[in-house]
Amino acid sequence: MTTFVQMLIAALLAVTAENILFNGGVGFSHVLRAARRPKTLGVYSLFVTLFSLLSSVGGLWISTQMASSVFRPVLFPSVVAFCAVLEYVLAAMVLKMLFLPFYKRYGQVLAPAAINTVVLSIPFAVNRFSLSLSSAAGYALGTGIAFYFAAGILAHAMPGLKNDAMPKAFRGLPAMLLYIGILSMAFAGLTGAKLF
Amino acid sequence: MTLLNAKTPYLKKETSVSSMMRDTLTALAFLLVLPVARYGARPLAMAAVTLVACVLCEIAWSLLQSRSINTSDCSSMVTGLIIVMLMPLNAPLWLPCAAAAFAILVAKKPFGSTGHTPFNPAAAGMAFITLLWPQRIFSYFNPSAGEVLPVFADCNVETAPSPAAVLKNGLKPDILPFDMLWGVFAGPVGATGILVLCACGLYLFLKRTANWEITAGCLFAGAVMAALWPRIACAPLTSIKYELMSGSLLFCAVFMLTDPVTSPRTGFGRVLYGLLAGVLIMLFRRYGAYEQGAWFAILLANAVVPQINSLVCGDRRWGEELYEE
Amino acid sequence: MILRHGIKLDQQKAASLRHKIQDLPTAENQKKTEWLPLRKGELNSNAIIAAAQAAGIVDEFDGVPLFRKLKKLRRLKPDMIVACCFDEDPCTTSAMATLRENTNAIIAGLVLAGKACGAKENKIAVATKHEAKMIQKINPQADLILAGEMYPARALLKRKLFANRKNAAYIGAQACAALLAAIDDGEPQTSTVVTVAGDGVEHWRNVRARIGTPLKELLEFCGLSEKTSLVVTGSSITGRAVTDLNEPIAATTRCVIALKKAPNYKEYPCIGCQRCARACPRGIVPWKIQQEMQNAKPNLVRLTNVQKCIRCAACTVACPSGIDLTGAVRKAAQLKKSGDFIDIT
Amino acid sequence: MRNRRVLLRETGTIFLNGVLYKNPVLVGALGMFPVVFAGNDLKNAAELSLLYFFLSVPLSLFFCLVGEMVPAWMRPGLVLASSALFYLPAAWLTDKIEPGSIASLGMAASLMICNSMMLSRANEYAPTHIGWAVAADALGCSAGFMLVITLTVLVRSLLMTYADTQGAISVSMPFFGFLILGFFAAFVQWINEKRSQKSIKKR
Repeated sequence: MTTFVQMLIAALLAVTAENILFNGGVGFSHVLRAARRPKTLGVYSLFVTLFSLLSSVGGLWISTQMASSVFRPVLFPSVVAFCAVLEYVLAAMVLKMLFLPFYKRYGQVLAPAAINTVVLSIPFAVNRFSLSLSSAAGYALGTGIAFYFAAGILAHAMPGLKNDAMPKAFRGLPAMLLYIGILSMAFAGLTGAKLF
Repeated sequence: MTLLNAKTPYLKKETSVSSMMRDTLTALAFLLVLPVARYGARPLAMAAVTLVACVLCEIAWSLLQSRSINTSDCSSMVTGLIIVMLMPLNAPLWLPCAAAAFAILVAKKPFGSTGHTPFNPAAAGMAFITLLWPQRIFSYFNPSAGEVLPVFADCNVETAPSPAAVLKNGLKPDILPFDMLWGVFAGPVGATGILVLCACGLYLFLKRTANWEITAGCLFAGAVMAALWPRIACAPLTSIKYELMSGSLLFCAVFMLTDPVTSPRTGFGRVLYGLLAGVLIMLFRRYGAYEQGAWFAILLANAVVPQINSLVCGDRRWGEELYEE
Repeated sequence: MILRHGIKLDQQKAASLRHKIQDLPTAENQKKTEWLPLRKGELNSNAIIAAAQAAGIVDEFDGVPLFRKLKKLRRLKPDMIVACCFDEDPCTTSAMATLRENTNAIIAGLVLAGKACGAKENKIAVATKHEAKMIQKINPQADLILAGEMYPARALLKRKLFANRKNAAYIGAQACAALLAAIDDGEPQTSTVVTVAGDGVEHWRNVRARIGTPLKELLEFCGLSEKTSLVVTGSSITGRAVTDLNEPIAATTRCVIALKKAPNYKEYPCIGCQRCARACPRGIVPWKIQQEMQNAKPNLVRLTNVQKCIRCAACTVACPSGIDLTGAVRKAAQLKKSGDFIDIT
Repeated sequence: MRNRRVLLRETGTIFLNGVLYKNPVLVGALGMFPVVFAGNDLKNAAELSLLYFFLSVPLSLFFCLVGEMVPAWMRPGLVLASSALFYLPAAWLTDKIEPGSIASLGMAASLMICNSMMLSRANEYAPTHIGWAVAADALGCSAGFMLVITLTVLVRSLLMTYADTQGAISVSMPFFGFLILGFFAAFVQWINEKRSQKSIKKR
C-alpha cells in the first residue's frame, strides 16, 4: 500500500510541481517534434513511459554501484545513455522480429523516445541520489503523462499560432516559444521562485 | 445626389466589440468607486498611469510594425484596468505598468492582438510580476489603520495579512461579515468589495457581454472544494464564505475567466472550463507557492481551451428538429 | 440553458403607423386599370387559382406568383395556412398597416386561399400581444397567432409551428387582400403598400403605390432630403442598395429606406462570443463555418448545415465584430453543392 | 583554384547559416535546454559552449566517416552511444580548462550527451555530406549556440539588476529563458523575411 501511495505521489509530482518539461525546460525540442505528428503521440508517450521506467531503474542500480566513485558526475550520465541505447536496440529488435507491421507504423518514434528518456531521466537521477523503486516507477509514469499532456496541448495550440493577424516575425516557432514560456510561468506559480 | 452601393446590413448595431469592451470598462470603473471614497485619489492615479502605459505600449508596437495606430477596441485598456484591480493599493505605480507592458507586448501583440490571444493577457501580466516581485504583490496595507496614502509617491505604510494569506497559514481570518461584504479588509484594490463585484457581474451578464456559465461553474467548483476539503477547521459554510470572498477568486471569475476570446465556444464547454478553472484556483491556493494564484490557474485553464473546443463538438445542437424549407 | 434564437432589434414602427395608408397620386397619362372578365361558375379551388393567375398576384414576402404557390400547396396538403401580417424589419410596417385597415378583407382572402389549397385551419400571424388586441377589437373572430419580435420572425414562427407538429403554409398579407379583390371585384393587383422610412425622408409613411412607379416619385412624395446617400429597398437587413432612383416599384417592395449616412462597420477578428450561433434560426454555427472557410482547403464535413441557410442575415447583424458571416455561409453552401460531386467521383 | 573559391564561399554560407540564419536553437528549436536552464551566468555560458564544441565537432566528423556504413535504424542508437563515449574526453577537457566546471554545471552538463541539436546533426546531416561541410556546420552550430546563450545571459543579467532577490531567481528560471528565446527567434525570422524580400526584388 505504501509503495503504491509513494508511486502515486511521485507521479503526481512529476506532472505538477516537478514537471520536468515546464519547470525544468527539458526536452522541448522532442515535445515540439511530437506535437507536429499528433497521430503517433499516444504510442510515443507510451514508449517514453516504458523507457523511462527502465532507465530510471537502471540509473538507480548504477547510482548505487558507483556511489563512492569520484568520477560519478562524469561517468554516470554516460552509463545511463548506454543503458538507453541498449534498451532501444533491444526494443527495436524485438519489435522487428515479432511485430513487424507495428514497427513499420510506429518505428520512427522509437529512437526519439529512447533519446528522450535519457533527457527525462537524468535530471531525476541527478537530483535524487537515494530513491526507492516505487518512486522511480511513479516518476516514469508521471513523466509519460506530462509528456503526453504537453505535446497534446502544443499540438492543439499550433494551428492558432500561425494566423494571419500575427506579425510575420512571430508566426510559427517564435510564438510557440512565447506560448511555452507563458505556460511555464503558470507551472512556476506552483513552486514559486525556486530553481529546479 | 449620388447614391452609394453599400453592403448589408443597413442598420445600426447595438453591440460591437468596442461597445462590449466599453461595458466591461464601465463595470471595472464602478469597482474603483469604493476605494476612491475610502482611501482618496491613489486608486485613480494608479488606474490613470496604467491606462497611459497601456496606450503607450499599443502605440509603440504599432510604430514598430509601422502600421497605423488604432486603439479603438479598448481591449488593452480593459487589460490595464483588470491589472490595476488586482494590485495592492500601496504598490508602487510602476508595478501595474510593468504588468501591463508584459501583457500587451508579450502576451497579446505577438499572438495577433484581440481575437487571437491564447492566454488572457491580464493573467499573463499578473503572473509575470507575481514571479518577479512576489513581496510587493502580496503586501496589502491595513485599511483599519487609518493612514493616508499619498497619491503618486511610493508609500511605506503599515501592512496587514490578507484573509487569503491567513488561510494559507491554516488560521481563521477574523473579519466581520459586514466588513467582508463591503471590502474593509486587506486585499487587492478592486477584488475586495464583494457586493459591488456582484453588481458589476450581474450588469455584464444581463448585457450578455460576459457568460454566466463560466462564472457559475467556477464559483460552484470553488464552493464544493471549499466545503469538502476546508483548509481550516470550521463548518463547511464558513469555509465557503472565506474561500470565495478572500483573494481574487470572485473578481477573476467575473472579469478574467469570462473573456470570450480565451474561453470555449460552446455552452457545455464553458461550464466545463469554469469548473476546471475553479478546481485549479483552489488547488493553487492550497499547494501553490503563493497565497493565491488565480491568474496561474487561469493560464493553465486557457491552455486546455482548444482541447475543450475540439472535444465538445458544437456543430449540431441536441434536441432540435429542423423543418425542411 | 435557455435556447433563445433570433435577435432583438430596435423597433422604429410608431412613426409610420401613426398615419393611415396614403395613395400615391398617379400621373395623368397612366392607363386605366383593365378589369378582369367576371368570374363564371362556382367557386372551387381551380377557380380561385385561375383568378389569382389572371389578376397577376405576387406574394410580397417571397416574390412567388400566388397561383403557383397555391398549386404547390394544394399538392402538399398543409394543415394550416398562415397570413404573415408582421414585419421583421425594424422600420417596416406595411403588412401591419394593411392588416389594421383591411382586417376583414385579409381574413376573407385567407379563407379563400385556404379553400384553394385545402387547409383546414387558417390563422393570422401578428407580431405582438398589443397588436393582437388591436385586431381583436376590429374583428373579434380573427384567429390570431403570435410571431414574436425577434428577428427573423418568419423563420422562428415556422420553427415553432414545426415543433408543434403543424404542417403550415405561409402567405403574405397583401396577397390575401389582393386575392379577395380579384375574386369579388375582378380587380387585378396593380398597387402595393410600401413603407418609406429612414432619416433621409421627412415623413415616414405607408404609401399605396402603383406597381411600376419609379422609386423617385415615391420618395419625393415623402419629402426626400438632398443629403440622402443611401437608398435601400427590401429590408434594412437583407435588402439591397439602389443606385438608380428610376427603378420601378415591384410587388415585393415592402419597404424603401433612405439614409443620410451609410452605417460603417469596423471589422474586428472573431472573439468567440457565440452571438451568431444563438441568432441563427436554422441551427448553423456561423463562426465555425467562417473559420473553416478561411482555410486554404475547407473540410466539407465540417461545414455542417450550411445548405439549410435561408439568408436571413441574422448572424451578420448579431456579430459584434462586423464579420460578413452570411457571405461565408453562402460561399460554404456553394462549395458544398459543387463539392458533393467531387466527393462521389 | 576556382573550385576552391567556390568551396570556401559555400563553407562560409554553411557557417553563417549555423550562426544566424538557420540557427539551430532559434530556427530549429533544437537543444534549447542549456540556454533556457543554465544560461543565466557568463561563466556557465562559456563552459557550456566549450563543452558543446568539444563534443559536437568530433561527433559530427566521426559520423561523417562511419555514418553511411550503419543501417538507418541502428544509427540513432549508435549516435547516442558514441555521444556518451565522446562526452568523457570532452568533459575532461572542459574541466581542465575551467576546473570544477562539470560538477557545478551538474544536470546541464550531463544532458549535453543527448543535446538534440548535436544528435540530429550527427544523425541526419553528417553522414550525407562531405567532411568540409560537416566541419563548417559543426563550427557554425557551436558559434550559433554560443551566440544565443551569451545573448540570453546578457538580457537576463540586465533584468536581474532591476529585480529583488526573489525576482532574480525568477529571471533565471526556464520560463524566462523561453520568453527571451521567443523574441530572439522572432528577430531571426524578421531578418530572414527581409533577406527573402531582398532576393525577390533582385530577381
